[in-house]
Amino acid sequence: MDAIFVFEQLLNGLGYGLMLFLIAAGLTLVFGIMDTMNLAHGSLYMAGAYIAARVHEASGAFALAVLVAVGVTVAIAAVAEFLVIRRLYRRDHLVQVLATFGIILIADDAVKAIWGVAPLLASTPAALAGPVALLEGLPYPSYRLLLIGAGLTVALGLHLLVNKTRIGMLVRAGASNRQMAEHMGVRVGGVFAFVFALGAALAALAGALMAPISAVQIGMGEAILIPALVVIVIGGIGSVRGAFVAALLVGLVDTAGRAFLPPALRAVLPPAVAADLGPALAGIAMYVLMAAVLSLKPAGLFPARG
Amino acid sequence: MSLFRAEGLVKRFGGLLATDHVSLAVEAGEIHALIGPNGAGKSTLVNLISGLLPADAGRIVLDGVELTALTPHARTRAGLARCFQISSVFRNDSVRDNLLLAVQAQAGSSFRCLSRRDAEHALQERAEALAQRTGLAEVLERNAGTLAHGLQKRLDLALALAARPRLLLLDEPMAGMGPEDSQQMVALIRGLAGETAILLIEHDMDAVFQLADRISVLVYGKVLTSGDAAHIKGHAEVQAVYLGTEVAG
Amino acid sequence: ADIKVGIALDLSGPFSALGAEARDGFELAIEKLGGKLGGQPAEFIRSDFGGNPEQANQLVARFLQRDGIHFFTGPIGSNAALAVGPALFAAKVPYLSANPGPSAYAGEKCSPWFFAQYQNDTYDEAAGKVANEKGYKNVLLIAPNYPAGKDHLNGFKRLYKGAVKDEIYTKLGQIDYAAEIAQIRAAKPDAVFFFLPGAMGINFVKQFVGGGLEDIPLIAPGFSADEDVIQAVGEPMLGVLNTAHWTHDLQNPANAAFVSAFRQKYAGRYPSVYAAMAYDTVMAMDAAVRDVGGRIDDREAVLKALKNPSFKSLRGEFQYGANNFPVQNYYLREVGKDAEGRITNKLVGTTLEKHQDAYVGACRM
Amino acid sequence: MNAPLLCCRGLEAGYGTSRVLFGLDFDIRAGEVVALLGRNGMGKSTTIRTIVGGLRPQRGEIVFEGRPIHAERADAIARLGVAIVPEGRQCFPNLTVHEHLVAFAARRNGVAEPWTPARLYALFPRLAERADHLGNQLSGGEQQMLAIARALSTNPRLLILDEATEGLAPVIREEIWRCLALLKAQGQTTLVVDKYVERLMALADRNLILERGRITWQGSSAELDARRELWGRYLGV
Amino acid sequence: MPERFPGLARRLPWLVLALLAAFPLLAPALGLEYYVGFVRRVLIVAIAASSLNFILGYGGMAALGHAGFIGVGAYTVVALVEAGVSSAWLAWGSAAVLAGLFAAAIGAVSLRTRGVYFIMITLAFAQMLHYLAVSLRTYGGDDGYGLYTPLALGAWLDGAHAQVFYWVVLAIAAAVFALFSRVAHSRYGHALRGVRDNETRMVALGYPVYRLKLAGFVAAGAVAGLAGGLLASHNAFVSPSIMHWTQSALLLVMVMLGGAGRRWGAPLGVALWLTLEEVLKLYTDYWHWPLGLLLLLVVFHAPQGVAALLERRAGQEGAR
Ligand SMILES: Nc1ncnc2c1ncn2[C@@H]1O[C@H](COP(=O)(O)OP(=O)(O)OP(=O)(O)O)[C@@H](O)[C@H]1O
Ligand SMILES: Nc1ncnc2c1ncn2[C@@H]1O[C@H](COP(=O)(O)OP(=O)(O)OP(=O)(O)O)[C@@H](O)[C@H]1O
Ligand SMILES: [Mg+2]
Ligand SMILES: [Mg+2]
Repeated sequence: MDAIFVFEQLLNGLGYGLMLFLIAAGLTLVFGIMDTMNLAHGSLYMAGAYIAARVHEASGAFALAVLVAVGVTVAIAAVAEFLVIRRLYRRDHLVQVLATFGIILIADDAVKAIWGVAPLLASTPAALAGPVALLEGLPYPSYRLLLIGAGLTVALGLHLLVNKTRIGMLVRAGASNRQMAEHMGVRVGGVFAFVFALGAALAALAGALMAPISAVQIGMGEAILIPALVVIVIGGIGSVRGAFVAALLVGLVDTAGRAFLPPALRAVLPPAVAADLGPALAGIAMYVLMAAVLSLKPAGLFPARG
Repeated sequence: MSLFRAEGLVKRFGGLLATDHVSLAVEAGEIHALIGPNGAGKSTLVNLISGLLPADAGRIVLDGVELTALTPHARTRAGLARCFQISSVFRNDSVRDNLLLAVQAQAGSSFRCLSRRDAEHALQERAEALAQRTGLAEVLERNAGTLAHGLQKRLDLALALAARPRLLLLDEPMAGMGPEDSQQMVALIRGLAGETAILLIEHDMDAVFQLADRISVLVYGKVLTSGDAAHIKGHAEVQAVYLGTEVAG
Repeated sequence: ADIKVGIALDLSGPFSALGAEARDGFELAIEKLGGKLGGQPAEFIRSDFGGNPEQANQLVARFLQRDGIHFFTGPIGSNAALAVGPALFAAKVPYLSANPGPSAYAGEKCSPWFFAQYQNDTYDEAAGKVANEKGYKNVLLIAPNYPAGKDHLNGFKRLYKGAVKDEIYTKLGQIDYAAEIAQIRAAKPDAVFFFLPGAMGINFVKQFVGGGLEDIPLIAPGFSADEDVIQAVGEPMLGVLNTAHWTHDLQNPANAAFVSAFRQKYAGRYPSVYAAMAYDTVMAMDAAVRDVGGRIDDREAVLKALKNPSFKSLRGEFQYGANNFPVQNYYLREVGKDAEGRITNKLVGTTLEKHQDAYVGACRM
Repeated sequence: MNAPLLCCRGLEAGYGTSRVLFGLDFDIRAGEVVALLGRNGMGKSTTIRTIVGGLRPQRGEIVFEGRPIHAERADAIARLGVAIVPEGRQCFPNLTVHEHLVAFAARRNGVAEPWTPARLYALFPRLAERADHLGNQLSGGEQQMLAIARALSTNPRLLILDEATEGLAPVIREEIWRCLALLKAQGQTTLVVDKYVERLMALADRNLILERGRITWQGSSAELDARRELWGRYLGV
Repeated sequence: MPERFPGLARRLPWLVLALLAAFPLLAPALGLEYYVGFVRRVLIVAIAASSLNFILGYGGMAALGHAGFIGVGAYTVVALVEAGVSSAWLAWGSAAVLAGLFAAAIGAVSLRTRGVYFIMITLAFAQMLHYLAVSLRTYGGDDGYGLYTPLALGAWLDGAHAQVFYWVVLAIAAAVFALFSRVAHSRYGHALRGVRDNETRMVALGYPVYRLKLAGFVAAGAVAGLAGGLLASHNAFVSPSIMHWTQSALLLVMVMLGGAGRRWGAPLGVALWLTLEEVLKLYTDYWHWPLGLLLLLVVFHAPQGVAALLERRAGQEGAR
């Protein structure tokens, strides 16, 4: 195991972490900051992926596909916000879970009716299809670099939006005490609608960008929902910085678990045991990490609310 | 020996030293007032004593028994009850249910799980007696959340009393009360003096001077001075940092 | 009374894409037979069970107790097959599998009432043979970390003669394969054999090629490189070698008719092995009913007819072994382009002839 | 004098089926400081809640600067220039002190010397020391200061204080009274509820006494001072 | 409780119980034999849901890992069968005990957190259990494990009637239900609700809050484990999918659909959801969205759940 290999795996870990952050970003905004548990975030992610895949396939233009996916998803989200979500902001988390679970059920059937159940073709834009050599002997998929860039950009943008802008303050105020925020003149309904749309845009962006390297199919939203929630919770709900750090941490732990744990165990344990234990541990690394973090810090790494 | 002693209590919030090696004693039967500017660390001190916040250093002793290592609920059982700065009651339950819950805690065995609690006459009687004492008898069946502020405060106090404390920690019991309610609360607290020692935090100086046997002044997490009302009123520094001109002798 | 067929479909849940393929196959066959079996009026009772074995169980109870079915078929997953088997066998209802052939049913827990189309490991065995034939000396194996994953890798190793470079077990439902791809690059194997069903396979192949490893040949059992996966991955699938007991360009009249009817009905799409098996299943029922002259209630006679099928299977000639698992040919397919430029599997040749599964010896029936 | 800034006519309000206010009629003129007095539970906070749109009146109307606002939403009323220091402070737990002071800041014409964070920090130096603390990391009194400063940051036309000196140390209380007097001098229209009747009287132009949801007396501070019997009867002093 | 309709309110549970008890005897005549099995499943799931309702509705603990305990119970039965045990009572009893032990360990860690953190940490533990089951080769891993011979209930019960298992399940369900209803009004039940409403205050009152919660969590885990054991027997099959996180979510959904913290919430929610699932699947492949719509309807028009809706109805009628 040479240095380059270790370095490559670290890079993979960071890359996966940033991917996770990209996926979790919209959820951080809506759930973390706005305090609204939207399980249907996964459905918006799915919508973004499906639309991008179809548009890309039809037009051949990836950037256009991403834009259309974001636009259409935001429009869908706006309708959902108007019909359902805005009545949920004031309700407790469990009720939000219930209602948005309902939306998932509806969304999955809708996608099935429109596109069928077979996974959709989503290809990598030709320009980014191959690897680039980062170092001598270290090719790296160029599309992943795009994802990493997107993850970093979104992280920075979100951090600034939430912590440095007035709208960020108004969202936080509205989320923690809506009535008082209204007494301070905040159009909480409008602010929330805007933020929800932004969250949907981020979900769609993540879906569109992840489509070329993952399966575009029904259920893809639910599959990423859990890791995204894990990231937010480990980081501490309400903290963009926390979500970012947690995403990198999960990415690194998960990747390291898969890359180094099985060989390490093989070195110290009998082969039969090691062969069973290694992958099993790697598989639950994310959950072990979360349980460990929460049992030491019950409100996550960067508790934002007291 | 004092009934209660806190020794060298320390609490840091990040860089802020909210409680700076505070030592304090409360004698049996005494009403000991704790005053000081906003943010001086009074509520923090009460939280440290009641165990809601873990102390960074220091120890507390009640009646010769060291409580430092006990969990908050165990401290209550050992005789240390408290009220809250913002009254903390069960808003969706009736006053009766609030009181029942409180007397039930004192009666022990909260794990009893097969007999109907509401059929336990002893509990009902104790709850009603408590309501009588604290002037809540008329509103027994009202929902606690709909009570007027003063009554909620009183309920908060009643809940603490149910534990039959040796030392009662009161964090601004008069807050938000009009003069009339304040007077009633003062009378109520004075009536308790015989059965429990009281550590009282209050910004209503009229009430403090009426009630307190001894007053300690906390400033920036440190005890500035301790003494009776006359001593405090005459203390120049206390006047400057806390009393101002409002209470001039 | 009508002949009743219970079809448990995977239209939601983990196997929904495959379930939909199977449904299309069933429908085409039912349409072709005009809704009859062996000329007798028949009722096909279909219901989704969401890919959940417990729900499959519930559904089968309904089929048996409420509907009184005469045949059962449908589930895609081995787990569902294993869950519903005992009730069906006890009720003496023939279960014609439209996909899974779990090793338990091939061996120890074999039953005269269960008819398989292949045994789960046979595809891998064929793939192992392909690796030998291609001269790969160092193959790296990758599969999800669960017993079925290990079974498939064992299947591969059964006939593969070269060295195993490494075995990588990934977690179920994994999204990111960068770490594994780095390991593969570092290991420099002659080829990679992967068993990653569904979304996992799609993710893996996309990222494998994106990672610049397209020079390392990929070998897979047929279900990891069937039409559903190919259509979802596109170009990166080109050149993937895979093995199955059937392919759409297999030359026989029944198959040619099936494929053209299927493509006509479903917008030019090529059928996958799931559609073909579903179609074959209904045809097998049809033949059995005809062979017993419609005396559907004579269970033993039906069983005998099923055991000696008289229909023309899409896969050509086959026979059932002692465990009701077929003895048949397995083919090598390679993902390529058809005349219209559509990416699809193409038949390369026969890998295993008249092959029987490895578990038949354990079956006492 | 000026036309009334705020005008309440026949205001009735309550919670659920229980009525708390029974037909309130009163005006607040621009530049005036009005004290709302009454014992606990008489409906002072309810009146305030109804004015700022936290509670829909069951009957009656509220007119602010000539436009009816009783059907408006709370945020719209706030943007018209009504700011409240609510009972119980209600600082935002996840906003820092400084954010409280900039997030809702509004400028309004006609305000000679608008409140800026700098001026507010000068008013409450304690808040400057805590500028980076979150709302829920403050002591009770600090929260109270913050609530006042937050209301002032909107440079309101009508400032409403519900027990704003509650929980404050005597020196700070003094400070608040001084500050309110200063605001009054600048022409700030204010509606105040407080338990320190004497201090309130010194400040207020007019006093309203609320008794079981009805205004039973109103008049100038001098008049109230003269009628001590009212104090015992309606104020519990 | 709708006291205004005292007669019916008191008699209704007995009526329902009698109907359920008689059902297997009537079913053959009505051609509803299949539904005996269906009702049996509803009852078993209702047992699990009741236990979740207990900690969620009364204790405010929103556990998203309850299916994990069902799984522990089911796999306990599997392990005992594999080891040669054939007594149902022993197997189910062990299922409850083992699940209770797991709940104690998991609860001890999880109960240090609150709110969403609690939801997520319970989910994490359930996921770990799920992955563990998936990788357990001895018990079939992902393929599951078939229980080919039914467990023995004891000499005279086994031969008595084909539906003895149904009655056993019914009796257990009724007992569990009665027990939870009773506990709700006991000292412990009141204390638990106090913790739900105002935990800080409960601490200050001198309640051992953590232990109170843990006790509830363990009891609920044990009952869920019992349900898991019964489910194993019911299906004659166990696979890791019974502890997939969506199963935990569904359990929460069913409880809230029925009405969390309501006496009748859990059984109503379970019966309604499973029946709809069963019926919708008969008619369409698109059977998810009507359920989704139902959830939205409940959230907006019966926020306290269907049970509350019915109680209100009953109350109104009584008043009329
Ligand atoms: N959780 C916390 N995190 C950070 N700082 C805190 C926290 N709680 C309190 N503080 C700070 O500690 C100091 C002491 O607060 P405390 O509440 O004890 O004051 P107090 O004396 O009760 O004041 P008041 O009379 O205004 O209620 C304050 O400056 C406050 O800002
Ligand atoms: N949210 C509520 N729900 C029901 N009743 C309420 C509510 N808030 C207040 N009340 C009742 O309305 C009446 C008036 O309350 P209000 O708070 O307006 O009185 P107040 O004059 O402000 O008294 P205080 O000095 O205690 O603040 C009281 O009897 C109170 O019990
Ligand atoms: Mg304080
Ligand atoms: Mg008030």
